[in-house]
Order: sequence, then C-alpha cells, then structure tokens
Amino acid sequence: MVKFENVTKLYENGTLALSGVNLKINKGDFAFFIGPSGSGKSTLIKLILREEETTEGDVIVNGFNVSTMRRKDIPHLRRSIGVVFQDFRLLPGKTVYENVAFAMQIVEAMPKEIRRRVPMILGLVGLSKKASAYPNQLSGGEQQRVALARALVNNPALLVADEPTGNLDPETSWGIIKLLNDINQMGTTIIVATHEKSIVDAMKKRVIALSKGEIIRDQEKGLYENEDKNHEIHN
Amino acid sequence: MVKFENVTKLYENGTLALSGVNLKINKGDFAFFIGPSGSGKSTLIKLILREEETTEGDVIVNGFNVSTMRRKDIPHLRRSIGVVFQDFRLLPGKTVYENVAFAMQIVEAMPKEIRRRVPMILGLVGLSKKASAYPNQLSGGEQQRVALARALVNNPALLVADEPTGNLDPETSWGIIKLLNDINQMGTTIIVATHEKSIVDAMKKRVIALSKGEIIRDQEKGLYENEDKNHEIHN
Amino acid sequence: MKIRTTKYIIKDGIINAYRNKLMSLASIIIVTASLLVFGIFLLISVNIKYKIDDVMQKQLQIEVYCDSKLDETQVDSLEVQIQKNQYVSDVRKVTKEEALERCKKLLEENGKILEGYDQSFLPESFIIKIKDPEHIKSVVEDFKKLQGVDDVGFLEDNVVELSSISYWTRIISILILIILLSVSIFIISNTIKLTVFARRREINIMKYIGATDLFIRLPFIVEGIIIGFIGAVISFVITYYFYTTIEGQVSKGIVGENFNFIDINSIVLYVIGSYFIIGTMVGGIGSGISIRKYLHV
Amino acid sequence: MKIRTTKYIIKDGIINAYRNKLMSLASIIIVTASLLVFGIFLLISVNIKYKIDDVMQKQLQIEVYCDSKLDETQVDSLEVQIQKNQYVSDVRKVTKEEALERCKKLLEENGKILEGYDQSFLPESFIIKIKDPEHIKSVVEDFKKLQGVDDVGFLEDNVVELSSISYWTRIISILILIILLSVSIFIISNTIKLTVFARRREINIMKYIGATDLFIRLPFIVEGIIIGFIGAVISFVITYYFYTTIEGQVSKGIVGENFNFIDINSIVLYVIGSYFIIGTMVGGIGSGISIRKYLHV
Ligand SMILES: Nc1ncnc2c1ncn2[C@@H]1O[C@H](COP(=O)(O)OP(=O)(O)OP(=O)(O)O)[C@@H](O)[C@H]1O
Ligand SMILES: Nc1ncnc2c1ncn2[C@@H]1O[C@H](COP(=O)(O)OP(=O)(O)OP(=O)(O)O)[C@@H](O)[C@H]1O
Ligand SMILES: [Mg+2]
Ligand SMILES: [Mg+2]
Repeated sequence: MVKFENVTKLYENGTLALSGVNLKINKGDFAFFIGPSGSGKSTLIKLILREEETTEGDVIVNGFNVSTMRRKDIPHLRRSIGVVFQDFRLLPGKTVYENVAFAMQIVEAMPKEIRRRVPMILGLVGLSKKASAYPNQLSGGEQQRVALARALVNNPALLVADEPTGNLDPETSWGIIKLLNDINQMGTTIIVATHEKSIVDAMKKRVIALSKGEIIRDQEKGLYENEDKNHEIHN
Repeated sequence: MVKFENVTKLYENGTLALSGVNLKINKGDFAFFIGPSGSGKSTLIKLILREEETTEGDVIVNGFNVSTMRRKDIPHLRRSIGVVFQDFRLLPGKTVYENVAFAMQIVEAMPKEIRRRVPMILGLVGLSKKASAYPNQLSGGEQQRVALARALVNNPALLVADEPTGNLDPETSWGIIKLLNDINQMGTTIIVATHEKSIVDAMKKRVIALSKGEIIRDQEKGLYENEDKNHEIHN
Repeated sequence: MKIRTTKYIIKDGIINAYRNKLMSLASIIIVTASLLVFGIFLLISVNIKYKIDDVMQKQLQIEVYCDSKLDETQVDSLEVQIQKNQYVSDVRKVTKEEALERCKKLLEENGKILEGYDQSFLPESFIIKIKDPEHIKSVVEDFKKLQGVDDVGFLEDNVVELSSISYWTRIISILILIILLSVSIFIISNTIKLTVFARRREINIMKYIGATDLFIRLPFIVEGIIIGFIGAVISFVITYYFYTTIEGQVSKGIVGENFNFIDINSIVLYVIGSYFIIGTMVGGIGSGISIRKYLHV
Repeated sequence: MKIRTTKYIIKDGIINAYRNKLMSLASIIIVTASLLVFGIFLLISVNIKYKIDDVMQKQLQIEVYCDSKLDETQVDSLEVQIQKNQYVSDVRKVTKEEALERCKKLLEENGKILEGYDQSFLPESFIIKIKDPEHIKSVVEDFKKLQGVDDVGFLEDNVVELSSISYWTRIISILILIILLSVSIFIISNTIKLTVFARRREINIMKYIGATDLFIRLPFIVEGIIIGFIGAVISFVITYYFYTTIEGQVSKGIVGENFNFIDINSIVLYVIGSYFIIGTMVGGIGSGISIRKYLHV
C-alpha cells in the first residue's frame, strides 16, 4: 500500500529531514511512526501525500508512484487517503459540518449521502453539538476531532494521522484510538505519527521509530521504547 | 497573582464555556489546568489574557482587574505574562530568531540585550540550529518550542502555557517541564493547561480539574485522576 | 463535473462572497471606482465630441461663388449638383440682391456709396453646410472643379484650426479610453489577486485534501464575477443618476448656457455594456488566473 | 517610544514590504495605475486648456471702429486708452488705407467699383487681441463707452460660443480632477485595506503578545508609505517618459499638425507633487486606519 524506496528528503533551506528511508506498509497494517521532535515523521507523511517531493528515491502509494506522477493525478492520490494533519488544516470560512461535507463534495458524493454520513461521523467523534460552529469557535481538541472526522468521512482505504491525539485528554484519546482500531479491523490501512507513549505501548502494533531522518527501528508489536534489541531492523 | 471571582463565560454563539469559577493562584505557584477536551481550560487562559472578556464575574491578574481595565492597558497586562498558545501563534513572516526577539522589541529592550538573550533562550529549548528558519519550515514540536521560547524570553512574573507539550515526544516534554520547574523555583508563577497524565502525575503539583466549565477539583500535590475524594474542593 | 457539483460551486461562490463581506466590500469599492473613471470619461468624451461637432457644424459653412455670368437655370443646376454631394447638409442660395445687401453691410455706414449700382455685377453664391468637419477640404476641392463655380471660400478662417481640434479630441479620446480600459482591467485584476492572496491558505488546504484545480477555482471565479457584477451595477446606478441629474440641471438652464448633453438613453447600452463586460469578465478571469499559483501544492 | 524602537519599526516596515513581495507588487501596480489615470488627466486638461486658450487667443480679436471724424491725435489718444486696459494684449491700428483695401477685398473682383473713392470716408479702427476669453464681453462694453468710439465688433461670430467651450472645459476639468482624485484615494486606501486584511492574523498575534497599537501600526504605515512612494515613482517615470516622447514626436511634426504641448518641465512639479502626496499620504494613512479594527483584540 505504501512503499518508500531509499528515500532522501533535503528541504530547500538545507535541512536533511530524511535519508535513505526504506519502508513497506501493507494493506490492512496499523503502523505507528514515532521519534523525537524533528525526526522526520511529518515529512514521511508529507511525502505520502506529495505535499513535498522526494529529493531522491521513490514513494509508491495506492499504486501511484508519487515521485513521478503527473500533477493532475495528485488530487486522485489525495482523495484515496484520509489525512489528519498535525496543524488540522480546517477551512476557516466553513462550519464544522461544511468542513467535513467538503471532503465528500470534492469526490462528488450524492447530497443525500452527504446529509446522511456527515452527522454520523460527527457523532462518532463526539462533535454533533458543534456542527454549526466555525473552527475558531472550537477548542484545540475539538478542532483535532473535526480533522479526524474529515479524514474518515470518505471511508478511505488508507488513513494517515499526524499526531491525532496531541490535543486530547487521555479518555478522548482512547476513544479515538479505539475508533481507528475498529476501522483497521474493517480493512483500512492506518498510519499514525504520535508521541503518546501510553497509546503505542498499549496497542502493541507495528512501530517505526525515526531518529534524525533515519529509521532506527521497525518492529511488529513494538513498544514506544526499545526493550528488545533483537527486533532492531525488520523489513 | 491570578484570581477568578465567580466567573462565567458565555460565548457569542451560546456556548457556556465557564460557569461560576472561583480560583486563586498565588505568586510562586505551579498549577495544572486539566480536564477533557472542551471543558474550558483554554477559555480560562483567554480570560487571564483578556483575549476574551468575562460574561459575569471578575478576573484579577498581576493587580489588573481584567474585566474593567481600559483598552490601552491591555498591552501592559499581556507583557507581564509569558504565554504559550495552544495554536502557537508564531508570526509567519518572521524567522524563529525574529519571533523571539519580537517579544523583547515590544518591551523596548536594548538591542544588545536582545542579541544576548534570544540565542540563549533558543539554546534552552534546543532550537539554536533553527534560528533563521521560518515557522512553516519547522516541525510541529519545533514550533511549539519557539512559542515557549518567546514566552520565556522576557522573564515574566507569570507564565501561562496552554498544552505546551502536545506536540513533543516524552523526552523533550520532560526537558521542557523540568525547565518550567526550574523557572518556578526561581519565583515565576506557572500555569499549565495539559492533557499529559504522566507529567501531571509525576510533578505532584497543584491540579485544577475542569469539567463542562466548572471546577470539579482543586488539589495541592494532585494527580491527573482523582484518587482521594477528601481533597475534592480546596480554596 | 456533475450537475450537483456545479450547483454546489455556484452556491459556494455566493456564500464566500457574503462571508468575506469586508474583503468583498473593499474589492467592490475598487471595482466601482475604476469603472466609474472609465465611464465618466466615456460620457465626457462622447459629449465633448458631440459639442465640438455641434460648434463646428455651425461654423462649417463654405460659400461657393458662381460665375457672375451664369443665367438662372445654370445656377439652379449648380445648386442641384451641390446638393448631390454626400457631405452637404444644407444649401442656401444667396441672391444677387442679398449679395448687395451684404456688401453694403460690410461697408457699414458707407454702404451708400453702392447705391445706384446695379446688383448684377455681383455673383450669386451658395452658403453650404457640411456634415462632417473632417471632409471639408475635399469638399472644397470638389466644388472648385464644378463648372460655373468661380471660387469657393470658407466663411471662417478658423475652420482648419477647429477641425484640428476635433481631430485631436477624437484621437486623444480614443487613446485615453484605451488607457483607462487597461488601467481598470489592471486595477480590478490586481484587486482580485489581493483577495485571492488573503485566502491562499484556504486554497492550499483544499488542494491538500484532494480537491481538483477546477473544483477550487470555480467558486473563486463565481465570487470574482459576483464582485465584478455588483461593482458594475453600483457604478452604473451612480453614473446614471449623476448624468441625468446634471443633464436635467443643464437643460433647465440653471447654468445659463445653451449647453446640451447627449441623452443618456442613446448611450446607455455602451455604458452598461462596458461596465458589465469589464466588471464580470475581469473579476472572473482575474480570479481564475490569480488562484493558479496557490494550486501548485 | 525610544529611538531604538523607531529604528526597528522603520526597518520592519521595509522588511515586510520586501518579504510580502507578491502583495506589495499587486498594490504598487494598483497605486501606479490609479495615479497614472489622475496624472494623465491632469496633463490632458492642462493641455486642453492651453490649446483652447491658444485657439481662442487667435480668434479673440475685437475691432474698435473710431468715429470717422476723429483727427489723428484723437485716434492716438484712443489707442493709448485702449492699451491701458488690463485685458488687452495687442493693439493693431487699421489705417484708412488698409480699411479701403479690406473693403476692396470684401467686394472681391468688384472692388474696382471703389476705385477713385477717397478713403477718408472710412473710419480708422483698432484690431485688439484680448488676453483672457472670459473677459471679452466686459471689455467690449468698456470700449463702447470710450469717447470717439463709433462701434465695437467681434471679428468672429463664434467668440461667445468658443468662450462657452472654454468655460465648460475648465469647469469639467476641475470636476473630473476632483473625482479622479477621490477615486485614486478610494482605490489606494481600499487596496491598502486588502493588504492589511491579508495579514489580520499577524496583527492579532502581535496584539496578543502585548504589542501596543502604535508599535504594530507604525511598521504598517511605513509599509503603506513605501508602497505609495514606489507607486508614485513608477507612475512619475511612466508619465514623464510618455509625455516627453509624445511631445517630441509632435514637435518633430510627425503628426503633421502644428500642435504644441505644454513643456513638461513647467508642470513637472504639479505632477510630482500630486503623485507623491497622494501615494505616500494615502498609503500611510490608509494603512494606519485599516489596521485599526484588527487591533481590537
Ligand atoms: N518546509 C520545511 N522546510 C525546511 N525544513 C523543514 C520543513 N519542514 C520540516 N523541516 C525540518 O525537517 C525536520 C523534520 O521535520 P518533521 O516535521 O518531519 O518532524 P517531525 O518528526 O514531524 O517532528 P514533530 O514531532 O515535532 O512534529 C525538522 O528539522 C524540520 O525543522
Ligand atoms: N470563540 C469561541 N466561540 C464559541 N465557542 C467557543 C469559542 N472558543 C471555545 N468555545 C467553546 O467553549 C468550550 C470550551 O473551550 P476551551 O477552548 O476552553 O476548551 P479546552 O478545555 O481548552 O479544550 P481542549 O483541551 O480541547 O483545548 C468548547 O465547547 C468550545 O467549543
Ligand atoms: Mg510532525
Ligand atoms: Mg484548549
């Protein structure tokens, strides 16, 4: 589903964010990207979405070779992925309802379908009451859940979430993670970049640990901290 | 230092964010605001900064009666407080260095002093290398640390941090919290709104727990979850 | 693109124009202002041309002197020939009697010296009004060649001078109209650029979550058209109101001069047409183009 | 506010104008365009006035006919009196001989009928050029009252007509200049409003971290002044270049007409002055005002 082949990313200002990354995430996987601040987790995600282009190497997502694809195919790539951005990226001029509906409008869903599905998803993330609020009228955690609702609403085959619980209390976080787990059970591939040790440790899913732009650990059923040196590299 | 007297906050769209809040934080305190997403933590902070006005009740901060102060005194109030906003609020057109320096320029600090202090603070939060980057060239955690650096640079008597570690890995988070603790030891009053159970539990500081806009617990040396019903209300 | 999407897009454009009231207002003011400048000059130049032509018309008389030996039928046939000329709008015959009277007048009180003279030595002539100042010279040349014509003279010396004013007025008018048109287009399109710039982040976000370029662009185009359209309506109303008011005042003779404005109804279509074409086209196209650079993410 | 802060503020304004290149560029284009419209019209109206006055000057001749019984000293004293009038720019005496010649000419080939007559029955007259078209009527009235004057006539019938054109041209020019001035100010200030709007969040943030209104506002004012200033410079260069080019072409006679433009150097100060005043003042003040509503946080 997602494959990184010897990927290097050097930002324009000279920051080497990733170097020599090889990675394969299969359909149905649930993987955590972990690592210290600035280690390259978000950059990995940006490459998957072609928000940034690789400096070297190839990224293959849902059959698209992201590095060489044509500009006009980018929307198709992105629509096949549900994304929770670290900075949310809600449309400030649209209400919560409209923000989520927008994701369905761009895939030209039926209005009837939109009216059915958006309230359902908002209920799932606990925001039914905030449907008509604008993003700047929401608390941090509420905005984060709107972003999650938008990522989920089209039932994407791949869900990528960058720090989806950074602004949530432990209880709400657990609700969200369980939701992701359920979706994963139904076949959706899930990638989560996170700092929450407790969640990673409890879930016992695949853990891909980054440090200074390199993968230092890729471990099935891993923990946040490495307790088992034997698993160091797996691919 | 900070006093809430029977404060109610009803947002324009009809959301009751706080009701009947009484609270007193003394000089030199270290207090955590905790509570589920949307419980009113950020609203409390916004009232301290007069980013929002109370609907009822008074807020007194550093001797200012925030509810009745004149508009032209607001900058003085805000300058006396160092703030880490939940959404960072970095100036997009300024580099990391300039963002931090800006906080000193508005208090008309000596250029020499600025040149001395800004790099020092950036070093403290581990961002010396990013001094000339723009905010959109930073990772989430890096932006958060710039926001912290800016809040610290003027040595404020009161430091208010809304979710200052939400985008930081546990190790960096601990570094930051230790930094705050050191500053607190030197006499700065510190208020932190947070979701990080592990930090709250480890610090054993005063915990003010909110739920649906009301204070449900105010406990010295508290934990994230309430294990001791006897401490329920303290004032 | 499906019909439901088209519907959504139009609705979205309208909603956005409304929700960004402040920005829309500023842009509408700019559009209105620049259209007004264009429109005011359009009206002024049409009126100046009209006025100058009017003045010229009154002056654009030439006099064709017949050979004094012509008999009446010859003179009549000459008159017919003159009237056939396409640029001639009016012909008045000056009889020998009138010519004598004129002579007397010219001599003022000393006209009496002519008394007793027979008028027959004076030629008959035609005072001719010319339709179009531009053609006066060629008309004069033509008439000089007619048989039985002794000489052709301008009634006024300043005809050449005046026709140069008319010519230059026209050239300058057109030049200015072109400049103003470009300026309006420039201003409006750059205004739209600024409104798009103010929402660059929004456009980026749409792109990041998978919207196609067209899907993002169309509501902005609709919004641009709306802004241009409203600007056009307002500037038209202002133009119409002021023009008819001024026209009314003038025709009531308040300014005390016999100065006629062109009736607005005879030019209303030009004004409306140019306003709406400039406003909506530039608004829409400008929007569509300005947005492009923010789509490349 | 301390000196170091002032220094910082000016530096910050310049840096911001530079970093927001795209936005600054769009606003500079708008400022330039609207100044150009104003400037072009300023130049045109000055030139039209000049041209019309020029034409009128040539036509604004009146003729004062002396009483034919006056002797030479009386005629001379009349000439002196006429020359004293402040609106008279030139006086030419028409002697009795010339008068006779004119008469003969008027009678064309039949002039011979006057041969043998003594010119003494013809009056002497003065052909007088008037400085200012506006005053022609009062001058005529004055001269009619002079002793020894038999009659005063216009050399041309259309003087009244022409002086009405001159009058209206002036009124309309001033009106349009006022309108254009307002329009430029409107457009520029709304443009500045849009640029401020695009950065409302930035302004909010500064306020949230404790900057005073003045501290936030000043760099924006500096930025507005810079934009206005650059717009003024560009529009001045364009105006100057085109004006002198066109003037050059015309004076080389390429257009084949004797059409003189006013030398730009004699009006350059007006143009520069208005451009810089409008550009920088509106840019600066507009910025300062537009920012206000975002400071209320
Ligand atoms: N647009 C950019 N231009 C230049 N450098 C960038 C850019 N975006 C990120 N970087 C740098 O690349 C490195 C990796 O950033 P990235 O956002 O991938 O980190 P991260 O692992 O997501 O960190 P965090 O946990 O703090 O979000 C960082 O050093 C960051 O400063
Ligand atoms: N500007 C606003 N207008 C209307 N409602 C608002 C506004 N800001 C916040 N709210 C509402 O007020 C309530 C409290 O919000 P607040 O931001 O204080 O929560 P919080 O405790 O900080 O939550 P989080 O942990 O998610 O940041 C929420 O329900 C939120 O939707
Ligand atoms: Mg990140
Ligand atoms: Mg909050």
